[in-house]
Amino acid sequence: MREAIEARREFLKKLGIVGAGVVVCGSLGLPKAQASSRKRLKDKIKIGHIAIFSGPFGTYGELQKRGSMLAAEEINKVGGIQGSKVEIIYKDSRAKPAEAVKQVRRLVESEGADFIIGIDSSGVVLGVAQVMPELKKLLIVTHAATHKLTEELVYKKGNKYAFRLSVPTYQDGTMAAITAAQLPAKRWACVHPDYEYGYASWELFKATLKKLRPDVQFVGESWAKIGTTDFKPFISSILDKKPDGIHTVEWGVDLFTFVRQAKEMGLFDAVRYKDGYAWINPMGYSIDAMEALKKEYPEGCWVSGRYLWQYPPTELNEKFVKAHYRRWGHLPAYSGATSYTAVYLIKHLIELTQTLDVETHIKTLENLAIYSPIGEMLIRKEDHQAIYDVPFGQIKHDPKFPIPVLKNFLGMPAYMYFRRPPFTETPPYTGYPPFMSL
Amino acid sequence: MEAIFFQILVGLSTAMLYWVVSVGLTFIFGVTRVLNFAHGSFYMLGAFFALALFKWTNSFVLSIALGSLAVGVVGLLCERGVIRFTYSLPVAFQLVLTFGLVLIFEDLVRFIWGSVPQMIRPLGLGVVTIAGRRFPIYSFVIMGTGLFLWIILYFLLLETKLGLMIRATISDIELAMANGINPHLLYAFSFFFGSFLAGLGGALTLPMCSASLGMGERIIIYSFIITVMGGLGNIKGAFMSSLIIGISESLCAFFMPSLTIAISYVILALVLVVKPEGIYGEA
Amino acid sequence: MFFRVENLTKKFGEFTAVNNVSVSFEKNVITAIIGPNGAGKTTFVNLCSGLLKPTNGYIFFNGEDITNYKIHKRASLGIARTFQIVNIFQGLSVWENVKIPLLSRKNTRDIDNTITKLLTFFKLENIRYTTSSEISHGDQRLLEMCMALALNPQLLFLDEPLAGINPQDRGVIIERIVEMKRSGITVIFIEHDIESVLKMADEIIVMHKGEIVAKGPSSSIKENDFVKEIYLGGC
Amino acid sequence: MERLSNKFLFFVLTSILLLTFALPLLSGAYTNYIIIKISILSLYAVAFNIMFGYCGLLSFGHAIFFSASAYTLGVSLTKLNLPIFVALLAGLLTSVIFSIIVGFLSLRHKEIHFAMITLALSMLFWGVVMKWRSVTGGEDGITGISRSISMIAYYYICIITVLSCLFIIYKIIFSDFGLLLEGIRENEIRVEFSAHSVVKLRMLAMIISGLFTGIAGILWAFLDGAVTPTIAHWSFSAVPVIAALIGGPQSFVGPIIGTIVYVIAEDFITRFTLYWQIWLGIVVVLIVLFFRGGIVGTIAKVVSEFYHSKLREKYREREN
Repeated sequence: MREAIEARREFLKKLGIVGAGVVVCGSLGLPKAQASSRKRLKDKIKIGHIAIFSGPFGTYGELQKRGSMLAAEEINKVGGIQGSKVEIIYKDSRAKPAEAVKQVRRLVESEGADFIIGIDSSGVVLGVAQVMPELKKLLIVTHAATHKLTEELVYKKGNKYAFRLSVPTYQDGTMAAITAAQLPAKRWACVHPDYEYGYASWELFKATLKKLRPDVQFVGESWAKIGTTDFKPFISSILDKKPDGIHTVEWGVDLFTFVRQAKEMGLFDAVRYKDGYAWINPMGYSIDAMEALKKEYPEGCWVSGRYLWQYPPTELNEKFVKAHYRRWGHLPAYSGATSYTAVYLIKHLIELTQTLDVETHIKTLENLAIYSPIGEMLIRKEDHQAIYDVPFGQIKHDPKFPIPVLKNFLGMPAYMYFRRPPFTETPPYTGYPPFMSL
Repeated sequence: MEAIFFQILVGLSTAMLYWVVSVGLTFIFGVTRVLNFAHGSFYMLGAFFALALFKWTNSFVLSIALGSLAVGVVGLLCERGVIRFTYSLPVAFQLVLTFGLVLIFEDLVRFIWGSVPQMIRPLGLGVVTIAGRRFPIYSFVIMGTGLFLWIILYFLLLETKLGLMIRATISDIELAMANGINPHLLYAFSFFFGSFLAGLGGALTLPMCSASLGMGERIIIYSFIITVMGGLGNIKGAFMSSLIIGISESLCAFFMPSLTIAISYVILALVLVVKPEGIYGEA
Repeated sequence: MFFRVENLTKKFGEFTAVNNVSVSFEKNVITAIIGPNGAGKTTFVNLCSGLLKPTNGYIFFNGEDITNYKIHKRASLGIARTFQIVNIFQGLSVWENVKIPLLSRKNTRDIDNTITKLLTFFKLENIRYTTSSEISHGDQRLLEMCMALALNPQLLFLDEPLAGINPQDRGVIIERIVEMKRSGITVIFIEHDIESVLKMADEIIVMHKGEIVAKGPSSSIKENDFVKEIYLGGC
Repeated sequence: MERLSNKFLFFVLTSILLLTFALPLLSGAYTNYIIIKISILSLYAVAFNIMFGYCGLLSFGHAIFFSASAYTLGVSLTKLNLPIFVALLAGLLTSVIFSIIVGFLSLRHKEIHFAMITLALSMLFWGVVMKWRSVTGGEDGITGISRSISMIAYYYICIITVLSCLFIIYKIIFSDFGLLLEGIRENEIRVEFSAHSVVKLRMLAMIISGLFTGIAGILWAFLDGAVTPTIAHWSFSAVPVIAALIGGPQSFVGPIIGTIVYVIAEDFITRFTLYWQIWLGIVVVLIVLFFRGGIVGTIAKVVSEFYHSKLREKYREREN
């Protein structure tokens, strides 16, 4: 185990990135005795967890809660963080920036939270990240994907208090396009939710795909507002453009509706090729969608997430998935895994630095390599983005599992497809395509 | 050309669903003069009730029927329990009161069914090919329900004694009372029937999409738009404006996909600025 | 010509309430409009004061065509009116009721004095701070007239100023109306009580089925056969 | 009675005022933040109530004026880099312009029609905000509006601005203009026959209402340093409606009380549970049912009844 981490660190060093340290996030952490021998910093370490708990996307709060609560329970079972119990306070952001900011202020200023984690949507994360310097606490984002957070707020404007453990829209746009480039489809169309996340993903997708495959065409766009219950008008207008590939970043309850209606109206059949469907749905492998749709999601579609429970095939991940399943009766969702990692990251951060001083924490986190259930990550210094890769895979219905699984993983090292400072060039970078052998 | 025809057909099925839900709101407003904000919650309840019943009975028709009737009863209880005490207050108070009900129902559903959206397995009615494109047969079921409702309402309002009572109440409540109509009975019935329709709409969507939290908030805005556009309390108007909204959204998705989000508001604003009492005027 | 209407017509769907009426009114004359129920008297006043838009015809005031003027424009020209059913600000005090029309004057410097004067004129000064819904019906009638007068009108329409007033209180109102004429206001009023009409009016117009069937000084109208038949017959 | 309640009210207000000014010295940062929020929303609710409580027009479009000024400020500061005073003026001007436009389109109509037209226009505005991404930033909104002073300083700025605005609104409402508005609410036709143009008066009221709503919007934009489309959404138009109805639209302090009650109830509930909706819903339902006509109206009624019954008792004693 140790060796693996060291090897990874060597590898990162070769890239020219000097890691300040390596921490292991997960139940394989430092031995108990070593931890409790150190001094207690505080009676209770309080972590404020902000997510959407009400309304149509209330699921996402629930999924995150499973992760962070599991981590807190595991940590508390072995004596907490150097003897201090971890307490997680959950707050509902209602997907409204102003409400989330209010909750963050309350968590920090009134309820004594030491860290803030969570946050689901891009508008909310931009609003919250902005007040963190004033509050002088760390924000660890575990779901919101907007690259504006890391590229603009952190890198360009120098907001040092926000970090992100989940993949940004590079997964939804760039990696999606890299996957798309491997498929025979040439006429791509999109069905996206009508807001920033949809636009950003589609723009990245188009730019990357055009670079890799100058022969493709983008034939149609469809923008369905969040909460659409009837996708038929959008599907039929897209069908009319005769696409042979579909890129969609629909998620949550809209995805369920969309897949069901697309199947009925033959959108999948339109994008069929010999080995599956030219159907790229970056957030398709979300546990809620898989549990709801099950076999309705056609086999052979290309989907991904911000983490997949099957990947990486490490001992740490396996332990996490099993623990999660035991505790909740569900497989872990991507935002659950990132929240789990975030809580462990906080534990190790405190143990590593022996302080609650936020400036020290920031310095330590920058260029920190993390070994977690999600995989090996490096927190990039410039933009505070955790760099890790998540592959795409094809849906496969396997009776052994309660939900569909993924096959034929297609992945690439994250440093090749994550945009790099100063964020002007379109990935993928050098040496395309060195796919990872999985 | 074929594409446009198909788009209109698709819009029709959307419109009929809007119609089923918003006619309930229109009906309640016509009789009681209450703008029921909780109407969307009843729509959501319809979906969740039908979902629960479907798991239990495994019969879609039965679960729709029982589910929407149960929603009707919930509507009745709300009216008898809470809303009737506010008939004497201005419309705005009823809006706020029913907004309170919306909050309560949202959390009750979250408490009982959890926040994960749920689906039932598709009915598997299949598709027909129209104009070279596939069209789900289930959409015809919705259209049929809508048209059937239109006929039933016409029959109900024009031919039955109850219809006469309703029309009398809509046109002049005091005169109706003087003629021995018990308005409270009628108010209770209108809430039962209106909520039943909302529940029916919610249950009908189940094979197409999912039962989820917040689905009421999305439909209530459409119901308001349609009810207001057609003329408050005007059932014919609700039918027409459902068609206008449904079809124009569908066409907008074809011609200007990125403006679909705003098209219904544009239409509503235009209609109201020109004709504030709605297309057919207030009932 | 002070106030004149030409071919004034108002139709409500099929029903013609006022049919092609042309009539003129002299300055400083009290004119009564009489006629059976549904004769179109109130509709006529509503048309003149701007509450309704005529289907056809013209209205002239001091030589100016005011047919398309809004209510407030007519009111500021000096056309005031009262209603059959008392129409005042029920929730406001008597003082505030009178203040509102006064605020439309260009010069609002001496407003409190003017209110006091007006209230004294109508003998309402003792209840000036009472909420107007709480004062007697007769006082409400007086208040409404007071509000009309506050506009400093040249032309005043009174729609059944005596309706619902018991006989002993009528004297006060009649007295005030006659006094208004003396201060140079032209009064046109609708009234059913023929005795009071004869007491006040200089001229009488008789309306029937939307048309003017007779017009003339009160003494001569009494002798008109048609009038006797359709209206005064009972007396 | 009137005198007594006035004196009492004066006493209460002064002590609240003193407490508000002393508060940053006594309490935590979060309390200050909530008070700023309450004060901004109070101004919003009172400005809204110029239309609702005094003109009798239920507007569901005040989010337009609120967000118009906030967005204009945001755009002028972050994208055009204008000086702050120009940005402030531009923000207020936009609010006024929008209140004229909305007024022009809606003021001919009354009651529920007015409510619905303003709702439609408000959603139209929201659609523009969502779609005009190059300027408004779409769903993400505009971030990075720098306040460049500390929270405590901002606290005082907010409190002073809001109080002076409230004072001005109070003066307007209890002026002759306010009397005319009240007259319109009571009896529109009579106002017309009193030679006032109702439409013109309403337009003036709309502009005043829009202007003060705009001020609230600007204060809001600076508070979190961000403007997002949620403040243009119709549900944000409903915020002052709820506040006014809970507190009592017929009185000046009603919307303020309503805001305080709603914000504090919400804050209290979300402190303990993620199931905040059901509790808040119950609170709202109970208030509507048991404080018919709003908290202030009901309390005033109860107090005056109590007072009258005391008087009656006294008379009875004397008679005995």
